[in-house]
Amino acid sequence: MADPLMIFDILLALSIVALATASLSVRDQFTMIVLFIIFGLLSALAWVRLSAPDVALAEAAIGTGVTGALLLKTLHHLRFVSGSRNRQPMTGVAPLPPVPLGVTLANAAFCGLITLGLAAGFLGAPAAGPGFDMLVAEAMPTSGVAHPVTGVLLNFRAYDTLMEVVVLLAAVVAVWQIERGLSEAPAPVMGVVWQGFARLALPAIVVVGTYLLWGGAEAPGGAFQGGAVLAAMGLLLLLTRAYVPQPGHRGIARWAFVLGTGVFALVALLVAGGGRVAFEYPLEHAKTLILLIEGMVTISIAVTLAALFHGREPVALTTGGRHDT
Amino acid sequence: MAEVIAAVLMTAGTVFFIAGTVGLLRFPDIYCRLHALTKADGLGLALIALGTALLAGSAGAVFRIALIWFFVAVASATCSHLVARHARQTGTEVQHG
Amino acid sequence: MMDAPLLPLFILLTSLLAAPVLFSLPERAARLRTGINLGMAGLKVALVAWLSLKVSQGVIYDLRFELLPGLEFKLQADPLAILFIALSAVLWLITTIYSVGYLEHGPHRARFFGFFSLCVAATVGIALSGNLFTFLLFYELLTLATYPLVIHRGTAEALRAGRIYLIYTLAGGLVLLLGTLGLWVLAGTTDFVPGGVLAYVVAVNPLAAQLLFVVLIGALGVKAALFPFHVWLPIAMVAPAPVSALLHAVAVVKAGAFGIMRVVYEVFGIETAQALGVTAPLAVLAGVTIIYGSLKAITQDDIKKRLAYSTVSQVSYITLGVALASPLAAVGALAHLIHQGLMKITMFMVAGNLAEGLGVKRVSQMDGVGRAMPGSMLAFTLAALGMIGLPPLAGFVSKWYLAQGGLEAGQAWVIELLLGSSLLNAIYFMPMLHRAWFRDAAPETTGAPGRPRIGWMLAVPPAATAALVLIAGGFANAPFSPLEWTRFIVAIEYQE
Amino acid sequence: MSVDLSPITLAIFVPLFGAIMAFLLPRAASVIGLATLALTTGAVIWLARAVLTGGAVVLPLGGWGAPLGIDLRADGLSVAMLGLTCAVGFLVSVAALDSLKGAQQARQRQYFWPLWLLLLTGMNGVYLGTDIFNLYVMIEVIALAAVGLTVLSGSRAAVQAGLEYMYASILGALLFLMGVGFIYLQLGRLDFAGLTGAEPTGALIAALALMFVGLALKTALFPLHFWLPAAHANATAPASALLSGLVVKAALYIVLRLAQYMPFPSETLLTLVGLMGAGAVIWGGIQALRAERLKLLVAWSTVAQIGLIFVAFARAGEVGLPESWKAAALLILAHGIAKAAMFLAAGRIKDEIGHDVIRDLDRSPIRPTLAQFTFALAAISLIGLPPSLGFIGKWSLMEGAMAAGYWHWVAVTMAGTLMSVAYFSRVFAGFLRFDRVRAPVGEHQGWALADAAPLTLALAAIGLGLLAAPILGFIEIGYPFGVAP
Amino acid sequence: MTPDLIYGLTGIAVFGIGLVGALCALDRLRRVLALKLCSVGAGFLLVVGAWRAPPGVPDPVPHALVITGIVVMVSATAVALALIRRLQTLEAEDER
Repeated sequence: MADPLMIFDILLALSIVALATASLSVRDQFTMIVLFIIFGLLSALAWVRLSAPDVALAEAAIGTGVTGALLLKTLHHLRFVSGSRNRQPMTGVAPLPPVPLGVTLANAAFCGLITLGLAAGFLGAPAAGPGFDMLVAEAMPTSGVAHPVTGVLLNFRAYDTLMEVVVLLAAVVAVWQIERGLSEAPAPVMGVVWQGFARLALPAIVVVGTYLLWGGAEAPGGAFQGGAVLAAMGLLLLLTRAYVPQPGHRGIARWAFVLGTGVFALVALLVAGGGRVAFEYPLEHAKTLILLIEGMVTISIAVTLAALFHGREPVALTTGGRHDT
Repeated sequence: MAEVIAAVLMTAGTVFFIAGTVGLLRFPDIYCRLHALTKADGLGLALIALGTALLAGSAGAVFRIALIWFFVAVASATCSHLVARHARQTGTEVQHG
Repeated sequence: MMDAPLLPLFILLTSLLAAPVLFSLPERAARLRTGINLGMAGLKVALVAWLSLKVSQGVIYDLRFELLPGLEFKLQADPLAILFIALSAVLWLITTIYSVGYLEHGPHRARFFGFFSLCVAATVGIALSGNLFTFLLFYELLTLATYPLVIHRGTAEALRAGRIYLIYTLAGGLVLLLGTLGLWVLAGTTDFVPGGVLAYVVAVNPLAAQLLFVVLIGALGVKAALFPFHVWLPIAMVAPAPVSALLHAVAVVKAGAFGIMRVVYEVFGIETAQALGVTAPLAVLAGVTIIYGSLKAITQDDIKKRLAYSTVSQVSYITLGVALASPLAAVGALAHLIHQGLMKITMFMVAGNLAEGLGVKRVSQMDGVGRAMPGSMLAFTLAALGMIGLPPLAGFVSKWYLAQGGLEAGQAWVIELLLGSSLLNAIYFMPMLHRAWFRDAAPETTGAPGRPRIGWMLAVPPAATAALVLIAGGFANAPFSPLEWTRFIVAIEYQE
Repeated sequence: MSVDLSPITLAIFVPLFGAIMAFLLPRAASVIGLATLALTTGAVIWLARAVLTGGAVVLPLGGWGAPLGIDLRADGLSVAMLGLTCAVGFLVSVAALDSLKGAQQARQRQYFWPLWLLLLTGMNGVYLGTDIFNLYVMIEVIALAAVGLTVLSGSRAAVQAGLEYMYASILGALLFLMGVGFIYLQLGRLDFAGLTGAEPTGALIAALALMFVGLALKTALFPLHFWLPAAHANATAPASALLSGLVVKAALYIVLRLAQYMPFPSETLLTLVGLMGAGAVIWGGIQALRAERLKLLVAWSTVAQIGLIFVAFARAGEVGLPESWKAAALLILAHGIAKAAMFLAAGRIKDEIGHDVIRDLDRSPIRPTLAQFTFALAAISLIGLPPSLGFIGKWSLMEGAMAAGYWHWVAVTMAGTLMSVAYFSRVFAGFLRFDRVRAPVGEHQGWALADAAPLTLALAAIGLGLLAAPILGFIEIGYPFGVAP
Repeated sequence: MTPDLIYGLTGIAVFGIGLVGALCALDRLRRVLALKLCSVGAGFLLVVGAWRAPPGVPDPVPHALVITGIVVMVSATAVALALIRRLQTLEAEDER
């Protein structure tokens, strides 16, 4: 009975739930974000336990790493804006109209009911569900790659993946259009030790990112994980002020954003013909094409994630002002 | 033989981790906590890495483990430095008592 | 060109296509606008004449276009339709002339004449509808086209009246939609067929049929100003005089009355309706409306309001004639559709002339106006006497047949009702005539004698319609007179 | 290497490449945008011809075929939705050319086109998709682009509304994703065809409920409509037209499809859907009656109309569902066209008069006659007066309800119609009243390019009612899904 | 008590917690975070669905879906956070 792994699972599950609750109920927003990051890493661990290393990598790098960085950046911005002008250093945002406790409780009870219903539904579902296992196993030899998850992402369901890159593109277009004008909070000054660390880490990150991308064909990893790691490099560059986006860089940034989407879509369209449909790579070129797509998508993901972190479009600050339409 | 040594090293590492965690929970202020964490966990990590390296099958794996150890050590040192620096700049008091 | 199956469509298009052209004309292109208006109106009269000739020769016009599976847009030209479009075509021509004169310098003329055309198009469509569904389409179009006319002056009062008008008529339209749907679901068709389409339903589910009757008549009763749905009519009097004239004589009120005819004769069928026991209550309701409208008319001082209540009363003659379920009464009802139109349009145009020429808007101001505007008041007098039912004027003919029909149906109370109503008509019209001709004029209404106070475009139309009142009564038995045509229709509806 | 292009892929990829080009070349964005719209419309027409002659078209992307791969499928309904999107989108784009032409709007213009073309990519993807996870990704594409369009003006009210919209959109999408998870747990596949004939187990009901609630949130079905009025009222006119006319339809369409492949397990649930719709009709009507600004009124009318579409959906209960979806589809088409026209017209009126406070519309000496006329025509279709497409939709709704004896839905429809008359007549009164104007009234102001597009849309909303029979015939092509080979 | 059961319920619990947060949270940042929790919960469900008892190999398709979901979510989060930053800036300007 006392299977140590099971005890580990239960403890992990309990800490995940506890951290989720804690991060939502803790008062201080900084603590909230830190708790969330821990939550994310533990979730990734749980997914490793469920034999999903790719997902765990993606969650750790993107779901937790990039999201955490975005949240922290926003918190910094909020505290800067409200701290310097509104004298509300700790809340960070203007208080919303208070919700009556009764409503909150009713909502919570409602959500609780939904959750119970979902749990009931989950328990009623088939234990070892049917799936795509057989289909994937049959199709893998003709997919051009050896790692099943990469096969699904870039071949079987490549259309999904293309649209996912489109979502990223839409996000960066939307973010550039939303944030404008006024200067943001200045990056915090972090000192010499940090600069040294960054200098040391940068080349290592490039190696790791490329490795993840390259290894993705046979082993866990791939464009998204690699792109996220490379994006971390961008974050470091931005945070150390080693790179400051200039208005003149917008053109090249645009090209970098659309590179992955454009190449992916073009390849998908151009392989059609001779009895093949869109996304149907010729078998002999499949591996090459997939690697090409992955490479371009990785670049786009890295640049896009870094741009999402940076936020506003780099425009000359003289055009600042709220009515800068 | 290698397994036994690895097990001993990893157990020792875990003990250091536990010690560091106890320190994190028990020490009065942020500076003391950082002290406990960086010292104890750094050693704990080194021991565990060593233990895993003994069990690793290939030289490549050992190299990677060493790399991981190196970067985690550097990153955690940098992080601790940043936390302490931030605490000092925002004026967090040292607790005496 | 001798055989033109699309003739009804052309008649519809003469005014439907005129509308967008008129809308897009600039405000100052008055001559062009008048030319188009009169040209189209004249063309329509000619086409209608041709159509009626064809129909009297037995040609059948039937145009269909499928809108939804089984549900058709259908135009048909039967004698009943001819009766109504003939009325609308002739009166459109006359009213157009009058409107051009009336609005000579007013604002928004492009809009006015555009909607005016649309309104006539809707009336023609109502007349030509071959099924209740098509009828519904044009019925709603009529509402939409008349709303801007009612609020044409753009004042707060006009807008209030417009809102009441819109709410009443659109609610009525909605109920009519419900009724049409009900008919579609119950009978599987909405076609107008002499003898009706509901005989089977009545046999199987009389309650549903009765309900349907109530819904349909209620919906149509709103436009026909049947008590208690008449409220909007006097309020809508804020509209310019030609609009009121058109609303009362041809378009809105008559559309309701015409719809009641179609429903009773060709949806239910007169025999089925009688068997269902719904005609007697309708007759009683019509009787109540007749008396109520007349009583209210007596108490009104505003000329147009008095005329409006008079319309409430007079239009119910038509309903009464339909509901009495006797061929003779039907002849009376159909003839009254025409005769009332002629008489009422005359009176409204004269009322407009009084307001334009003398600033007279109230009955109490009418002293001596006969001497100031003898031509107009003569026309008014003819129409009023006709309304009262003086032989040989048009009103007498229809009342005569109604009374005969009442006897034929064994409903003697109808005679008393008609006598009473005529008495009431006299009570509210006679003082107007008396003041106009036999009282001395108030100082502000007498001006320099001899100089015409209004242009010919205002003076001629009422004179023409008054002449028609005289002719329709005096030559009632001539071929192609309304009465003769009416007999032709009744023969079809009663399937004799 | 010869490239063999299918109109299905083109309908998705042309707007995608257009978006990329418009983003790369901001100066030429308008030209690229219009050209893209024209090309996409061409692709849709090509596709429509293919569907007309050969029935439903299926394209297994990557050659794998469902369930492993993803199929794109075009049948009558999806092509009708594509046609709606492209036609309305094209005309809105033409109007946008004019309304975004000022130097003040340089920045708006630069971002409008890429966002709108991405939105188009997402919507076309939804209408052609047959894989529920793919639909999740597509609705996220739509959501991000739509939020970007909502906040295009950059005003505080717009950003506030956009944030609320974003929360609602993300939550809706996540509920949908959770539903996808449950469907995978139960069935092990994610294509529509796999759903047909599935047993209604607990997990499947949970999935259905989650997906429905998520989509209801996205399409703003009462009581989950809270985000819509502010978002649609504060966006710039072309964006409002796209959001209200087209975007909410994508989620509605998915509901239609889900109901088609996975029949509702119970009459009760369908009644619940109808009741939510009825609530929307009533509440949207009340709020529209109370709205102080023109665009807010129009936005609330969208809430009411969405409700009506769900009433149409529930009009004849479980048994009537195989027919009811057609009434809903007709109403979707009618609302899409008319609402786009109305928002564009409202935007024109606001531009010309300088404000859109309903009470003070009649104080203005400026009367943008054509825009007002367009607004009135669009209102005719939205109220459901003949012979508009809205009328035909309402007719089929009431006909089905009446034939099935569901009188309460007839009553709701009639109440909604009356309320729409009441709230639109508030606006007409503002257009047609003249005695509060001090200065001489100027009419026929501004025969702008921006007037032509909404007028065309409004006339189409009315005129298409006459073509209802062929439209109905067209959307039935290739239905139902499960039967097609 | 197999891992799929444990973590499946964990996922549903996390989803529920996120749902409460999304509906009740008072500050904007927390609502974004709550939504992110919901997405992790949904990810758990799919990963659990892909899991096969030890000798078996997990189904790769849901893994790919979750990776897609994670990327989509980070995009949505970035946009929501940009809106929050922008809104805060505008509010601060209004109050100034």
